[in-house]
Amino acid sequence: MIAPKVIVQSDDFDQSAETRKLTRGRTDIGAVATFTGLCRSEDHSLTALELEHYPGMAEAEIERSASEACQRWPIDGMTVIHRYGVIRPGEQIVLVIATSRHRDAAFDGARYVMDFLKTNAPFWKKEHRADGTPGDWVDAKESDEAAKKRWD
Amino acid sequence: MIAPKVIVQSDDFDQSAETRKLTRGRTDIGAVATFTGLCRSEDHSLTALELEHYPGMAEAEIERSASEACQRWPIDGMTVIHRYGVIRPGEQIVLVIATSRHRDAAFDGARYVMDFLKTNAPFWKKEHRADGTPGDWVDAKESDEAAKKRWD
Amino acid sequence: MTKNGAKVHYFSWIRERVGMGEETVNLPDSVETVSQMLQWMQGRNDQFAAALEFPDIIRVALDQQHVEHDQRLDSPREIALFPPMTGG
Amino acid sequence: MTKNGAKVHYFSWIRERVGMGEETVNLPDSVETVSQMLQWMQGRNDQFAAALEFPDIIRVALDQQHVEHDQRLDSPREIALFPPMTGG
Repeated sequence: MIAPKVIVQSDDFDQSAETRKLTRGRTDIGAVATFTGLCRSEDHSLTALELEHYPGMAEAEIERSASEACQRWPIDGMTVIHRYGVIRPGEQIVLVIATSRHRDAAFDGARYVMDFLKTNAPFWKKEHRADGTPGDWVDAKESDEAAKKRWD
Repeated sequence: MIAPKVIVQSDDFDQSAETRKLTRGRTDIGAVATFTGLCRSEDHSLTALELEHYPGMAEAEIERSASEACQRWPIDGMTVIHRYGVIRPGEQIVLVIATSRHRDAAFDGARYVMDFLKTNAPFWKKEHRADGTPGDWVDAKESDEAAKKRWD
Repeated sequence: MTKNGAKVHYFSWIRERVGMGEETVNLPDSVETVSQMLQWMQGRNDQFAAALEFPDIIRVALDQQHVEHDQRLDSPREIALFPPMTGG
Repeated sequence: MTKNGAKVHYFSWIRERVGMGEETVNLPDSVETVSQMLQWMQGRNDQFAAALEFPDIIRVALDQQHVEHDQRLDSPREIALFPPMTGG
């Protein structure tokens, strides 16, 4: 089983560079599934999302999900990067790349990590509002809790 | 409903440039799911795959699957590129990008297109063998036929 | 005689076995379904007999649309015969 | 007295309501479970009472591992209280 690469950082990331690191020089990978999560403006009501995280535990929880995915499916490479700090609409928040010989493992692996990361990784989003009023903390969604259940 | 962008070409494609075209200037997209299919060497027994296609029908069939995905899920943008001709191990064969507000639609849309493209789009792969013997045409897989069924 | 003069395309190992990528074919009036067309083609010569030896696995498109073997031919401008697809 | 001197972290709106990100807390010996700890903290002052008003929704981690509220505390070096997560 491969060891996933997990990074929590404030800097932006380069999806194609990360993909290249997983595929370069290899001829056994047939499938690359990638997910990128972007910051939305909610109809221009937001100027940014501020992401708070629990250093140490954030990495540990993502790593747990990623390792479980790599055990569950024949995954050849996995990279997960999650940002924290102030992120503006249109900017990238999270990246998951899973590579495999076949597409099912790559798709399942990437989606599994996203589903568990959403509810288990200690990150919290606070809204920065365009109208200057104090922003709320984003509420957790029931649908995210439900999404985890599909892997039972 | 958006109109998917479908291209069948012999040239390689640039995944990050295609993603940028779908996301640039937009702040309503929260999720980008991407699938890239690569040529495998099958333990270095192959020097290339040669992809034959049925011009016209190849585009039409991919477009059908992509449009069905865009009807079935709230997808904000979709690009599908499939190559033909001689493709060497490690090189890219197919690209599917689906963008949406939420991750489930993006993941489902991209995977749906791949599942239907595999069995419905008129492409055929012929092996070029490293040992110089005549290569076989790749056999269709039962598992690909079964994969379509999960969307019933 | 509406079925006369249809352009027929062959792909992959069917193309290799019949020895050509396309031709214009005049089908006899007695050929009314896809299945009957495959049967008739098998009888044309040894190459076609070899290419269409197992007609059940042959996929057929009429005017670039997948069809079942029990489909009526009507008057397609374009017919295509090919093995199961392996793209993606 | 093993529970004494645990570092407690607060995140998101819990951090805002209690007015600090972390502190070192000496828990009384009578506090044996996560649930009892939340109850005890609620009684510390008005800010904690407001932050932990609905204890059922508060998530707790002991030494960076998610735990249920009926979990025994034992002697964690690090305790964290936070609302449901909204990353990704």
